[in-house]
Amino acid sequence: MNYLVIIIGAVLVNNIVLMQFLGICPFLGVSKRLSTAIGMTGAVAFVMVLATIVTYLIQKYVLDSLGLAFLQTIAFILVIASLVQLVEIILKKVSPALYQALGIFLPLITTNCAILGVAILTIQKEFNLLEGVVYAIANAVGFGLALVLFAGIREHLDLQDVPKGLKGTPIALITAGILAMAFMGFSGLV
Amino acid sequence: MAKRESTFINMVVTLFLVTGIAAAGLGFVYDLTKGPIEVARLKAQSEAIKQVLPEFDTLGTSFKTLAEEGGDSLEFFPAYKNGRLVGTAVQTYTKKGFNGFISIMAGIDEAGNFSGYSVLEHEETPGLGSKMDVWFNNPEKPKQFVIGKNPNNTNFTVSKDGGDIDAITASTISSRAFLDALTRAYSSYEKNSDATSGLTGN
Amino acid sequence: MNQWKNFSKGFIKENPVFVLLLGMCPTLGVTSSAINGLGMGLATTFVLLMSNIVVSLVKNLIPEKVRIPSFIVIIAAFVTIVQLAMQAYLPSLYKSLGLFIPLIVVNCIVLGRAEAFASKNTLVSSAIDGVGIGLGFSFALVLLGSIREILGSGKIFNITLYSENYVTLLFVLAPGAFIVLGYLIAIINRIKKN
Amino acid sequence: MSKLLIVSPSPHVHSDDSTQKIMYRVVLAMIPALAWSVFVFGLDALRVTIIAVLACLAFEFLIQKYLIKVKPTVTDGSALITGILLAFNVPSNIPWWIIVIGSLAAIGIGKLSFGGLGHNIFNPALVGRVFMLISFPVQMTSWPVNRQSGIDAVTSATPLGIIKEGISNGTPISEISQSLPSTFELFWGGIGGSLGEISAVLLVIGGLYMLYKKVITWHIPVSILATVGVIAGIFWMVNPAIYINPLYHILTGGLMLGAIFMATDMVSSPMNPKGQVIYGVGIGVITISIRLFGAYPEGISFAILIMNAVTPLINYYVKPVRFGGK
Amino acid sequence: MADYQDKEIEITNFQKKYSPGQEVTVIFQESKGFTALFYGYVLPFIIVLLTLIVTNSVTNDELLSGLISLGILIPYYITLFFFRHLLKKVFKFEVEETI
Amino acid sequence: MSITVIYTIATLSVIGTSAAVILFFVAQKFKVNEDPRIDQVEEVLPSANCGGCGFAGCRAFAEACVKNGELADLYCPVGGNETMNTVASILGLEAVKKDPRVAFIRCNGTCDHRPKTSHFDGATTCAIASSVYSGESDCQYGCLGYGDCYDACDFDAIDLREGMGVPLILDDKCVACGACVDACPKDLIELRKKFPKDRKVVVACRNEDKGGVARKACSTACIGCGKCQKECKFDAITIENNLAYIDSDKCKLCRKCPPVCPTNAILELNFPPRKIKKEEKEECNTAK
Amino acid sequence: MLKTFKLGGVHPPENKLSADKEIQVLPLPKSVFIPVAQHIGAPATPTVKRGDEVKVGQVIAKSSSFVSTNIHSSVSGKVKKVDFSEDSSGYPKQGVFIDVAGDEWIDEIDRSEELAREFDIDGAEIIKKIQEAGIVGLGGATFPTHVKLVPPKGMKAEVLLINGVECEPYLTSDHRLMLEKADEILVGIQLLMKALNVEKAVIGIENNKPNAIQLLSEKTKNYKGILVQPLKVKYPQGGEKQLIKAVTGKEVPSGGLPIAVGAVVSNVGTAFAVYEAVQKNKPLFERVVTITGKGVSQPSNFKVRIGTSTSELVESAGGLPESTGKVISGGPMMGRAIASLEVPVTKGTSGILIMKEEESKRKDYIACIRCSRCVSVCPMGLEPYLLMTLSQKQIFDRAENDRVMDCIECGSCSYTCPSDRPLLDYIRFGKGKVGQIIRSKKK
Ligand SMILES: Cc1cc2nc3c(=O)[nH]c(=O)nc-3n(C[C@H](O)[C@H](O)[C@H](O)COP(=O)(O)O)c2cc1C
Ligand SMILES: Cc1cc2nc3c(=O)[nH]c(=O)nc-3n(C[C@H](O)[C@H](O)[C@H](O)COP(=O)(O)O)c2cc1C
Ligand SMILES: Cc1cc2nc3c(=O)[nH]c(=O)nc-3n(C[C@H](O)[C@H](O)[C@H](O)COP(=O)(O)O)c2cc1C
Ligand SMILES: Cc1cc2nc3c(=O)[nH]c(=O)nc-3n(C[C@H](O)[C@H](O)[C@H](O)CO)c2cc1C
Ligand code: SF4
Ligand code: SF4
Ligand code: SF4
Ligand code: SF4
Ligand code: FES
Repeated sequence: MNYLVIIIGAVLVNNIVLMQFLGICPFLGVSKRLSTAIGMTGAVAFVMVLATIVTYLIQKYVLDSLGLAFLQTIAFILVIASLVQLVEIILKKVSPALYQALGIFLPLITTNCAILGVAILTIQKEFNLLEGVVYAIANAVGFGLALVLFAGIREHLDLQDVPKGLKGTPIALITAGILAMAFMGFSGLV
Repeated sequence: MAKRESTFINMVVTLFLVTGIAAAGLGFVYDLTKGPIEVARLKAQSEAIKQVLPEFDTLGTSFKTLAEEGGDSLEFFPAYKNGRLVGTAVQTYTKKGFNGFISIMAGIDEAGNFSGYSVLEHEETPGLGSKMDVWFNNPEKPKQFVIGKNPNNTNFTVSKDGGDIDAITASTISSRAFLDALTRAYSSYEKNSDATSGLTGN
Repeated sequence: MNQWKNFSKGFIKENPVFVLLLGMCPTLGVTSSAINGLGMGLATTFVLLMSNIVVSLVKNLIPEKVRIPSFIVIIAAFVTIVQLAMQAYLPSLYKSLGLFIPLIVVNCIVLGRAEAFASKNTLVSSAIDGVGIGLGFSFALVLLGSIREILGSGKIFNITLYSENYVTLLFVLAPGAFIVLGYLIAIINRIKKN
Repeated sequence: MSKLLIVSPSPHVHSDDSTQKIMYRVVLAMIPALAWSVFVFGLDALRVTIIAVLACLAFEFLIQKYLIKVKPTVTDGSALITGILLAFNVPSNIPWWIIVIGSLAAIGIGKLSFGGLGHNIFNPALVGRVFMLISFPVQMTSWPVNRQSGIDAVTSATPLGIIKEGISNGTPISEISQSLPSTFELFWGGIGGSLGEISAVLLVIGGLYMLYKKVITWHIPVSILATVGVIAGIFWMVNPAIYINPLYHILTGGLMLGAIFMATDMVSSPMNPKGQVIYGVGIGVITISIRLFGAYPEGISFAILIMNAVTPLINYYVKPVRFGGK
Repeated sequence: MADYQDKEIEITNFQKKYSPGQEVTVIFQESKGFTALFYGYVLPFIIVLLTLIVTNSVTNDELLSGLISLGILIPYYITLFFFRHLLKKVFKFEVEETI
Repeated sequence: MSITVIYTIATLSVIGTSAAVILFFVAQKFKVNEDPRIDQVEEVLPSANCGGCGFAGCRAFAEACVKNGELADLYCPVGGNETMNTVASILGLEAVKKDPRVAFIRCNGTCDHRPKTSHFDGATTCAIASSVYSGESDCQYGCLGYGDCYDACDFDAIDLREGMGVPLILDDKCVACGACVDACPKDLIELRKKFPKDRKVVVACRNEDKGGVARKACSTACIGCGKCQKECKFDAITIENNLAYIDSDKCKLCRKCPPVCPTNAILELNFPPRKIKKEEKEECNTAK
Repeated sequence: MLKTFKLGGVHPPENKLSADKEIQVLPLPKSVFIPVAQHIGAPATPTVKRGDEVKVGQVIAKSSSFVSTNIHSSVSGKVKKVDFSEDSSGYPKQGVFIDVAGDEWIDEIDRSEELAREFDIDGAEIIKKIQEAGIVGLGGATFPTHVKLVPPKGMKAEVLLINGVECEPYLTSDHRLMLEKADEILVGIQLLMKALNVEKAVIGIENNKPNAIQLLSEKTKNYKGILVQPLKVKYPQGGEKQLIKAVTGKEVPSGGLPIAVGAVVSNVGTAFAVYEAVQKNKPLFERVVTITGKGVSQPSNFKVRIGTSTSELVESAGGLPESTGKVISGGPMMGRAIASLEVPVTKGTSGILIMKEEESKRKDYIACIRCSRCVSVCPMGLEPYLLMTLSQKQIFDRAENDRVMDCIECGSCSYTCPSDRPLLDYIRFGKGKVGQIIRSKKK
């Protein structure tokens, strides 16, 4: 039940993009095509889970035990940056074909505040490891949900006569606003 | 100055140095701010306590106790004036808010009535639930004023549910949560009243 | 380069929020009031200024290939400093900005500036660039924060303008952030065109 | 021969149906429910409707003419529908300025920002309604009592509000239901609520008229009602003490209004029957989840908006049955 | 005249037009892309998750289970490495412009 | 120094250094596959992404320039010689010089010259109209006037001249990308050599019908009579299928041919006014 | 039992004004213009030159490849010139101008009216005769019939479908032909069956022609293997794929030919032409044309020599009404509007429709309101609203994926759209472009 609360909370009620405002840059940047949105979601989910595990361990077994909690930001970002690049190298060495198909998403992820944000939130919310991982997955799903919905909307909008001044980012933001409005209906669901 | 070559050694050394220096700087700043941060934290706490209790001069040692129905612990701060207990501040909470967790510092005077409260932490909607910091603190509206009342002489539920307190307009949920937190504080207080009254200043 | 131009470009022409569309998360996340916007903006400006200075100082000492990680470390260090300082001296602002302070690290503006500008330019112009861009960012946040605060809580910088009974609550909530920013960008685009 | 021959690609004939006709048929279908609300809430209902309609038409005209600078299309009837439906979704005692703000949100944000008729993703009236609901929760959730059942001008909660209230207090349904109107009252409209949601039977009549005139198809309304009914039914059978019966869910809270008039808005709903059923089921599931577990007593508005957002995806992946298979 | 239409619409060029400021991104062909996604992220993701759940419930030690579940990726990618020639054939990627 | 500081340095340095080791490998791969000159070349290109060079956007063209090793067949019409010289200097290659070009619509069948004989009522694009029939006039070669070329032009270089029947190309804005050439279903648009002050002498007609038929359809149609050809001293004029064509690379702007054309099909544009035959010239000079 | 096809379809007003008008013979024109390309495939090559004397039925242009046919003179007289002139495509096409003098037929033609029911001739010879007679599909597509009769390798025809649907509003030429030449058509069908080597033929007729259904049902009793299938009225039932679906229940796969489901479809007019060619040695040089329209004083059905100009036809029907806005070669759903009355009747001309001015003007279109009516009426299960936008925005790869090439250009979508959007205009454009792309890819 606890996990269900975490999942519904992160996916619907406090959707990471629409309610928490994390990962807006890729949300606006990578949502132009459905296929890229799906690819990005996969990559984010994978990296988010790995990052949460690693940062959790570092926080608990290194920073906390040494009384260095204030190093959280710098340690996490270092870990995440190298983790992403590690995945990148591995993927490249293991299968160049895979790398070419998916690698483009990885650099985008390093500067994605959703990953760092979730890592920090996991600590702030005092989850244990498994809860933290579930939380990370749920957030990735929430991110993916928003991204895929949005990609669909934008592919549709490309075919519509949006007024000139509002084309592109403005209408994307307005759409996101209405979507956020709709998602507020989920408040209190957990 | 020529750029450094990107040899392996160079890179490792550079990064080692960069992180080292950064770490040194950080450690230094941390040492510098450690004090003020603690001070700020305590100040915020004592300000909240001051706000909710009648005048006092000393704060007794705080202690924690488990809440009635289990869950997280509540923290008690007995306050004394001239060595006499004048009230206890209770840091209480509820999870029934519109957006979940709410943390409140509630003051209970020696007569067992609420002497004040201060909302420490909440995620209620601005303009709705967030109004609770003033709503229940308004002497002009006796039906929503909680000061001077206690759950023993007043029904601490919203009037809609048959209680004595009027809920914030359009924020019944937050109001219930608020009263829930106060009730929790009070019941724990009653249970621990021996402990509080037994203690003396310093 | 003309230093004034270098400084002022961040306000409209190269405004990181309205034009470059960078750092959207804090922009949307903290602007429920003007004061929060200002706080976040200034914190970011500080980090930008300091990291630009340091980066342009050490740019020649750092081998090409560890440039980015080194920059990240430098930036993260300054962010942590801001974090600690705020916690110590502005605890209430720190509380309301919450998660977004540590996230300055990943704010693309900061790294982008270090990469694109400071690592190629002199100390003085890097510093000016940092402040200019930072203030442009702050300007955007304050503008957005003000609009949202005026519409959504009837106040500006906590000064009440009209009765709370007439506020349009939506604007201080999440959807309001998106919607106001959307229209703001459209307006700025039009201004820029003319 | 004096005149020039006209040349155009085929086909050279056209059915005499037009978008305008479709829109006015919808308006016609809403008249019974509107009349009833005027009867029930008095001139207040009329006042609200007129303000909403005028505001919608005015905003449509002004924005198109002066901001977007295109030929205004106020006469096509769609803004008229938006206005009426906006009015249907608010209590009759709402202050005029809130309706005007709601109309601006509906027409300005929900419709014209996307390019006007046909280009919007979300149902404009619902954008307006949810905008108002979130912005002015106090005014949007206090309803005058239905004149038919007694005293004038006292605010009362809607049946769903009462249920939600009661259940969150732990009162069993059997007790709550004493303060609830009967199912039959719900059906003919003897209850309080927003203008357009009170009489299920008149809404159904409007819906049948639209079905007959082929303005809508059955897929969306039926799949919504069926989904809500089935899920509510399951919960009710499992624990009737805390879940009210499915008929109650179907007849209350604007579900009829939403299912018949708002979810069927063709601009923002899927393009083929398969997609429409998916859409309807989605709305049903979200509505009932919000009703049973969420903070809001009713959820159809949010549900429709969310499924509006899913509609492009449905259209992208759910294709009509093709001739020649695959 | 029925359905025969003169199809010689005189158009010489049907290359897509590229408008100014248009971005160009790499798109993978959908079906193949999804296979790539599966082997690259989804499968390892599932493996990590399963390992974590299993080891955590067996050992009840977060440090250990965390490390093991991260470590499981090493054999996974080694396996993938051995099958890389198979993967090579499956993926192709192309450059397309975004609209 | 307090213990915290020491811990801090130790922890961070360990993390940082291990990051460095990892990043070393990353860094190695980063630079290999992209030639930095591609970026440089792309930077000097006009970023119009119009495809006028024959590549899918400026970056593709930049790649081609870098990879090709010579610039013989590569030319950016938008940037022109100047840009190509800069590109050449970046790559240390030789740029080919090309005469600047400008688009021209070879039809002068404005409403007053070409009587309308039917009325088109379909979707107003040239491609669709031309798929239905040859057009609203009896000239099956002439401009349809619905502006597919206008829609194709990214540089606002085409003025539709609502009501005139034939659009006008604005020479100062046209960059000769050729998008309109491809868009015109009637194949009317030609990229011609750009002369100083945008002067040009050109047969503004594509009608290949015999004289009588052509003349009946349009009062200013070329009837292929051959008089201009005899007049031209530079062999710039050829006649094929009852239609004269002036090769802009050979034309010397001597202005001998326009006066002899019996139908005024040859336009001389942007010249100072002639002394003689003044009124006639103004009439057929459609450019300002 | 009435059958019909499943997906989509519309019911435009039928307006069969000339349904009870007997077929009249149009007086000989003074001159004709006979285009050399009256069929799908390569144009024929003219074999006569200016000044040559020709007789009715004489070959004046020879087919140049297999998918092509001969063109015969429809009149006797002198060749005036071989030149270009506008045909119903709206573009000038090559053809032979003949000044009519007398009415002298070549000798091979049997001009008697008598029914020649018996035949003793093998399939290959039938096909050869059809080819020589220049027979093309008279249902409108003008596909050379002999090509259809030779199924591609590995495929076998199982059933011959005869298209007597005539679902286009206004047109009645097939209807009249069925009433007046029922036996001849049935013999023609038997010939086609023999050529195809099939045992079964079905004539599909819509229910709005009860007299034709009754007459043919009656007569088929005397002919083995031929059935009449009454069909529910629904446009575009006459479409080959829809007819096959309605009658046999099988769907021709996307991009496939009817033969893929073992069917071959021919128009009733074609069957009649086959009869005449095989039994009477008469090449295809005349056909039945309906001339109709609300303003036309005498809507009629004429037997017309190929090459006669539209204006002569119009004159015989009472002249061009003052109110004329549009003249259409074919029916209102699929016909081509013509810009000049000089356009000649060709093998594919099934009717001339004259529309009043107020009927002819299109309304200004507005945005798509996504009512999905176009989707629900499309007989091919396409999404016209989407295909139009994709074509308009030139996103041809998506248009191809969404099967723009399947569109049969029936016009049901444009007909039905409440926003008056020119759906088919753009879809046709997109189809053209996608076709080019596909072809260039193949190369
Ligand atoms: C955007 C939004 C935020 C809300 N936030 C709160 C809140 O923080 N606290 C609360 O009690 N109700 C909140 N509500 C109101 C509830 O949804 C509901 O109207 C209320 O709890 C019950 O109404 P009542 O108080 O008039 O009985 C909010 C409503 C909206 C639209
Ligand atoms: C290239 C091509 C090849 C064809 N080959 C055959 C064939 O082998 N057998 C056949 O029965 N029809 C063949 N057809 C004819 C078509 O199936 C169809 O009958 C013709 O296009 C006219 O039908 P419609 O008027 O319904 O479009 C062919 C058509 C084309 C365009
Ligand atoms: C939409 C549509 C409607 C058609 N309607 C008819 C019709 O009513 N009668 C007919 O004979 N052919 C009609 N055709 C042509 C048939 O598809 C097919 O080409 C013809 O029946 C084949 O016979 P033919 O080759 O003998 O002409 C129609 C085609 C289409 C695409
Ligand atoms: C059956 C039907 C239902 C409609 N429902 C709505 C509605 O719920 N809200 C609305 O704003 N407009 C509605 N309209 C009008 C119109 O479609 C709408 O304003 C468009 O979304 C504007 O682009 C409806 C129209 C029809 C035909
Ligand atoms: S007029 Fe033609 S060639 Fe000139 S810029 Fe425009 S599209 Fe390109
Ligand atoms: S020049 Fe060509 S494309 Fe331009 S309007 Fe004329 S016909 Fe159309
Ligand atoms: S014209 Fe094409 S798209 Fe339109 S209904 Fe007919 S088959 Fe469908
Ligand atoms: S019929 Fe017209 S309005 Fe309806 S969906 Fe199709 S194109 Fe749109
Ligand atoms: S600031 Fe760019 S993703 Fe958050």
